[in-house]
Amino acid sequence: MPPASPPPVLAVRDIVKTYGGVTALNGVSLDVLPGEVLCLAGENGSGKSTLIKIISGVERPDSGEIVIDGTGYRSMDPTDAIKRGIQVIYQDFSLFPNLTVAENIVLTSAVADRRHLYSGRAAQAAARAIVDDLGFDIDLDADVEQLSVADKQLTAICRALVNDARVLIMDEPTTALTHTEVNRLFAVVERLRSRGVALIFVSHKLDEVLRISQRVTVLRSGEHVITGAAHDLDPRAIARHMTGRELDESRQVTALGPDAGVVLEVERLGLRGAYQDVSFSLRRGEILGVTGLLGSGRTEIAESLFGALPHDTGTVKVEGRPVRLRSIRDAIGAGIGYVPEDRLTEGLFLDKSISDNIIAGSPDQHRNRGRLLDRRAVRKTIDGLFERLRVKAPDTRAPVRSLSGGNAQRVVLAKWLARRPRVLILNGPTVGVDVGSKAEILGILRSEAAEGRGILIISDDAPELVACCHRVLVVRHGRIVEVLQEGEVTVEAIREKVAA
Amino acid sequence: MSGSRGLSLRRLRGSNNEGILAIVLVVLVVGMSIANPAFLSLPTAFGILRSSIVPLILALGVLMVIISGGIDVSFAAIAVFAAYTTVTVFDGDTFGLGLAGAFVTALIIGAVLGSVNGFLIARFRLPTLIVTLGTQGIFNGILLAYIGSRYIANLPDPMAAISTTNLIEVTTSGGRAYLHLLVIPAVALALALSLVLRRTMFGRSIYAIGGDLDAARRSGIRVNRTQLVVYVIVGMMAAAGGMIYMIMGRSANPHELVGTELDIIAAVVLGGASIFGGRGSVLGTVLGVLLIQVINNSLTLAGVPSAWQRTAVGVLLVVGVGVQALAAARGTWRARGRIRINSGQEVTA
Amino acid sequence: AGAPSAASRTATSGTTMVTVVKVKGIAWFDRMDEGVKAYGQEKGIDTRTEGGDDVSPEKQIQIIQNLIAQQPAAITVVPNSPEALSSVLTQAKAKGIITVSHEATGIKNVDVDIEAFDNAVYGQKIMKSLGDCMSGQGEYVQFVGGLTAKTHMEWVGAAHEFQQANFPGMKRVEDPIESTDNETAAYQKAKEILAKYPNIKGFQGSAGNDVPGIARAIEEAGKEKDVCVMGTSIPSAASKYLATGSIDKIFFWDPALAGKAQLEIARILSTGGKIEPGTDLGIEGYHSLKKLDGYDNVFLGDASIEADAEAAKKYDF
Amino acid sequence: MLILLIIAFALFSVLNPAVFLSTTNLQNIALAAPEIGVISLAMMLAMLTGGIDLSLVSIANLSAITMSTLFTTLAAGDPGQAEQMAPLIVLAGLAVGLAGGLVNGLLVSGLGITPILATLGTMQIYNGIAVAWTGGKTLSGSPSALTNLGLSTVGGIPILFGLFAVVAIAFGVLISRTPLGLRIQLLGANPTAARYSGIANRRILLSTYVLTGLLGGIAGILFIARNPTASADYGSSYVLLVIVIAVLGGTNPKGGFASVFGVVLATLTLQIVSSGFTAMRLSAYEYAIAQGLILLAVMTYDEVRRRWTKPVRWRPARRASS
Ligand SMILES: Nc1ncnc2c1ncn2[C@@H]1O[C@H](COP(=O)(O)OP(=O)(O)OP(=O)(O)O)[C@@H](O)[C@H]1O
Ligand SMILES: Nc1ncnc2c1ncn2[C@@H]1O[C@H](COP(=O)(O)OP(=O)(O)OP(=O)(O)O)[C@@H](O)[C@H]1O
Ligand SMILES: [Mg+2]
Ligand SMILES: [Mg+2]
Repeated sequence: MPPASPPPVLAVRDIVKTYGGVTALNGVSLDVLPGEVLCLAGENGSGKSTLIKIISGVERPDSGEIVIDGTGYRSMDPTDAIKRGIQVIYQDFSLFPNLTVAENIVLTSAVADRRHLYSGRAAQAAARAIVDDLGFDIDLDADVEQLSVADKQLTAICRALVNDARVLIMDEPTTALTHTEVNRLFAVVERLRSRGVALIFVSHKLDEVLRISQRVTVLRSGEHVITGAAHDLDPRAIARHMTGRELDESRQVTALGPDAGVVLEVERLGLRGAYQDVSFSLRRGEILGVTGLLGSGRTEIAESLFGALPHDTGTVKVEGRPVRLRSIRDAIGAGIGYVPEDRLTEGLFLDKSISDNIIAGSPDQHRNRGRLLDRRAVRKTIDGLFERLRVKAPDTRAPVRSLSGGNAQRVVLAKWLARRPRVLILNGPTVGVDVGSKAEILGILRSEAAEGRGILIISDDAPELVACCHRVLVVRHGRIVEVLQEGEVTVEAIREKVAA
Repeated sequence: MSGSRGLSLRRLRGSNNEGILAIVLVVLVVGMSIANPAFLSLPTAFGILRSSIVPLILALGVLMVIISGGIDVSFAAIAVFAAYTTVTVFDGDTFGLGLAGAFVTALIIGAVLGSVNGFLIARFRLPTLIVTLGTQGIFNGILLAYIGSRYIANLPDPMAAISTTNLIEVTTSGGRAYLHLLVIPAVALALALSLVLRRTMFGRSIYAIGGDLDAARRSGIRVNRTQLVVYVIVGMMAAAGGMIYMIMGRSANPHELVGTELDIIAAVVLGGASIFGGRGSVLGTVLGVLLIQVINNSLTLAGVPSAWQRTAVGVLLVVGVGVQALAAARGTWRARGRIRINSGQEVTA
Repeated sequence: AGAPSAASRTATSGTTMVTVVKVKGIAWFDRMDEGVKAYGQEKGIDTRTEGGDDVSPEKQIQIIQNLIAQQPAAITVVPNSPEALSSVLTQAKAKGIITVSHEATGIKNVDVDIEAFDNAVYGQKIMKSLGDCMSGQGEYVQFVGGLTAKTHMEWVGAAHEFQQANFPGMKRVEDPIESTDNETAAYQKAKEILAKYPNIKGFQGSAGNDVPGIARAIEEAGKEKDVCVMGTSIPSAASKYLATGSIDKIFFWDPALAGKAQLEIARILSTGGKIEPGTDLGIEGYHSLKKLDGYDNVFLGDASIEADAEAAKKYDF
Repeated sequence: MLILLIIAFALFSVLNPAVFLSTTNLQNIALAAPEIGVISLAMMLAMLTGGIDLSLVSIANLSAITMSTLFTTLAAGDPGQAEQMAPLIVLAGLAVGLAGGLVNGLLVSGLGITPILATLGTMQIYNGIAVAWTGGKTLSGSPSALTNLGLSTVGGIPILFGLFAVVAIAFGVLISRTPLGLRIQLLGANPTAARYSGIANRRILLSTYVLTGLLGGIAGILFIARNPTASADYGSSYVLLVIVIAVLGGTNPKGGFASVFGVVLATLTLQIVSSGFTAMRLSAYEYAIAQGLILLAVMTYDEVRRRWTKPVRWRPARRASS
């Protein structure tokens, strides 16, 4: 570090944190300078969120120290942290589902200011100011529980920025955002940086990381691996530091045989106010990508196909037979599976064990002749998937709540693989998943497709779509406006069509 | 994007379905009046208001707890404990402290008992149902085993003095109508709580804690302290309710009130508060209490034979809640269906 | 509560008699407890009362079952639901425990049921006073603690029949109304009745809390003079309203004496004696027992008391 | 819970062995436990879905009243035949339980009424029907087969206790070994995720309340077997007691976790403490205090222990098991 650089606003020294038997952090040290973005990279479960929670006072470290402006603390307390100007965008947002967007945005700062009175009108004004400043579009009066994941994320961002933070920590703030919102966020980050705010940024999208940060710190299994200047690194290098091996992110798509039949056929599907005239077909063994902007209607199409939302017009055929999709059970009966967008509330039973989560979708497939659960078959399925998906957990009895994001995502995937659906729809299958795991998950999807399933991936992540999709549909204003065929699937093409 | 009509409908329904509840209440009152015109009279109206005083005060306390994501089944035990103990101590106004002294004593007792709940809940993070089930038995047991279990026919003088004081007395064709003085504290409490819940950070913190406890901790809300304060206040409100109950009943019976917890909780939930926390309003609670009191206190008037009154109360309760539940279900359905295609249009940057 | 001193336990280790009451801690059964304790002192027997913390048949069953294991000489009981106890009392008898009941006409499997009076006569007596007070004219209603309370239903039933036979000018305008033995509930029901029947002239109460609650409603309506209120209650609960005339008369019997009578019967039976028509228990109101027709184990005393404001002052319970 | 049971048992055995350890007393414990235990299991099941069922006792009474009335009516014609019809009478009692549960289930799953309100309402409805039906009187009369069942013992163990054991084992299997049981647990843990996993929430909720109703019916049979009478207001003190037992037995009131074994142990523990208190000549009020203290102590201990042990193995006591 050049001697001229200002002293760090925030530093942590030799932080150790264990959860029972699991060591989440093992002697991690780092520091953040004013006016820089420090990126924290690492595989799922490497301890990034834990470190952040320790800095923000949500968790206490077993040992080590947190230094703010030169003063050392054994542990923090959320109020103290906020008072010292540390703001956090948590990975799970930490929003209040029962309060409005406006209130969510202002509440934390009002608490930190030790306010006693609360005024709805003032809250509205303050929230409006920050939302407009960021150029987001959110309904301030909506209850947060009714928002899409993306809107929740935008709300969480607004909340962190409504105060004048000195240190802003963002734990995967862009998982649900598309290119446009990410760009807006990054513009704000630049502005803050120029004002001397120190930022810690966590993301699994390595190209984002390199675009925004000045320095990168890599963690592996709770240990500090390296801290280096961003311009000295490239995605491959970071991935290598994270995983300890070389990763291949290139396009790997197996050619479909001419005899691969159509497994899902959607014709002129429509839902008023959401999407119209959606037609496409999916062949056995095919991986079809769907992309578009936030609110373009992709999620609604997927949810209609899964029976979670109704549809007004159109027909759906599975293996050539028309199916009625009036409920989720209809869809599952027809052989359609769905990995939802919001895994925390829609995908997982957080307090239940990994086993229970895996078997949740397919108890009927595991019955013995006495109509009881066949313990041996259940075990076999669970252990098989646990191994195959390489879920990082002490054992299958651990509650899913104790897993990191990427591992939790594997559990959701395992639930559906246990059911062996004909068509598997995945909404953001690798959101918040590290590069190593992402490669593995895509590998799993490829092999599932190879077994004759049709797979539909909804994603904002262009490289990911390129890596595994035969074709990509682009949705805009609720219509399919473009179909990128085999040869046309490139990152540039996708970005261009989405933004057009 | 949704039209202004949709918005005004939403307003009308209220954030916790208060509108629907008000309609149910009106329908019930109209129905009762048709069944017996004598129902629609000032004495009846005042009578129902009077009978709502104590349930309302207790319900307001329960509302706070429910919003904060908990449930309290010990408040009735606290109410009786505080009021009966006060009556025992003040027998004949030994200390000459007067009514205010008696109330202060009761409130202190209520606060102490409430703090036991609050402490256990905040410190050990135990489920509130469990804590209050436990303390309910303990408080009530201590009262009856060690403080007294006998009916006291004559209240201390200062309390007895306001037993028969009325705020309004009107003579109508249907008989004399009285509005008891003690509606004032009930109304005042309702207004105060409504302000606290909507206009203070303490109130908003209660909603926040009920919405997501962890998020509340992370945003710096002092969750433990807030919870403790909530249970202390609930203890004090219960104590006040117990005192008013005994004053209006002109006697102190330690066996009463306990056992009516569920009816009070039902009124609060009927008023739109969510059992899971984070939602509820004073207005809804007031309507819920009134609805239950109308049901309980007009069946004889409406001509329901006494053998069938228990059933009738149950049926009316189920119908009332059913209408609410259906309206709420339609509400969320609409909210789900209210899909905007927004950002697509304004992405130009 | 209820634990005797160590001295008395050793002195009378042979004979223990337990009285199981409907509920512990209310004035009525505290008074019975006084009688039970006094009786134990007099006779040198280990006596005590047991009871649940609320009025429920299942708790009495539980208590009696637990008592059987302790092998007392006798169990006397004031049941919440006579029928519900029949099987547990059979078990007690099978273990050689003497069983006596009170306020439980028709109960099976007890050696003797002792009633302070004939329920029908008691009901008639109340109605006679009510009818006289109303000059045999006008509308009236009856309250019961619970529609499931057997004795209350017998009292109001007999009273109603008596009224139809003797006071044709009177009219019962509602079926018996349930107060759940809660004063506030009785008060609210009474207010409803006053609104529904502006010309109501009489109320008959059954549970101890009925007439005080009714009286409160009457006082508020300023109808102390126009309406007759009579029924079972205890002096301490009713005195305030007797004084203002909002209750006209109360009816009751002394639970202390009833407690003694139960124990005396148990003692007689345990010493091989017999209870017959005419037996004198040596207790006021139980000097010459009558046998109730149609039952083989029910004996009646003549212990009912009626009291107006003056008379009620003599009692301290 | 097991430890507590043993402690309670040992304590009273030492304090008053003559009374507490007598065969009669132990048999009494075994005789009183089944009816409370069965209702507690039903409460546990409702709480497993995050709900509650306050109408259980009313259902049990209604079922007992049905059986008693049927028997008395038949016996008025031909007593011998009425005795022979005993199995049918029992089935009728169970059917009433099922019907009561079905109504609850429809209100909760169909109309979406919060369980506490729905069952508070139906509690009053069922109880009111029972009052109106019996005119408030206690009915006596039941098939002697049932009464004998209540009186007889096998190897010193009352048959009713055996019946309770059978019901408990059946429910243990149901919850931890059947698809329905798994779905009930998952639904309680997270209804939204359950929906997205293809669980028919409404149907499962309906089944749950039908099952609790069935258990209510079984409790009605136990009522009438123990005492050949039926009334509208028997057992009202059980309503809160069974909630205490359910949570003491490790049921999470928010749903998702419960243990049949825990609930059985909790039932026995409270019975033992209750009879121990009577043996010690302590009053019912003191017992109420003790019950509250036990509840708080056990829960606090659980919580503290949970915080000090490995979080990943967290809540083993609350996992469903038979
Ligand atoms: N409450 C908890 N109980 C037990 N283990 C936990 C808990 N929270 C985190 N862990 C463990 O600590 C480790 C670090 O988790 P952390 O959430 O910090 O990972 P992360 O780097 O943020 O991963 P991701 O990229 O998936 O968000 C993981 O192994 C996780 O299983
Ligand atoms: N209940 C609601 N109330 C108000 N606005 C809503 C509601 N539900 C959705 N929206 C709005 O509709 C838009 C569409 O959200 P949706 O989740 O359907 O997007 P999407 O097409 O799936 O795109 P993506 O998957 O990228 O999020 C969101 O921007 C959100 O603001
Ligand atoms: Mg993380
Ligand atoms: Mg979406």
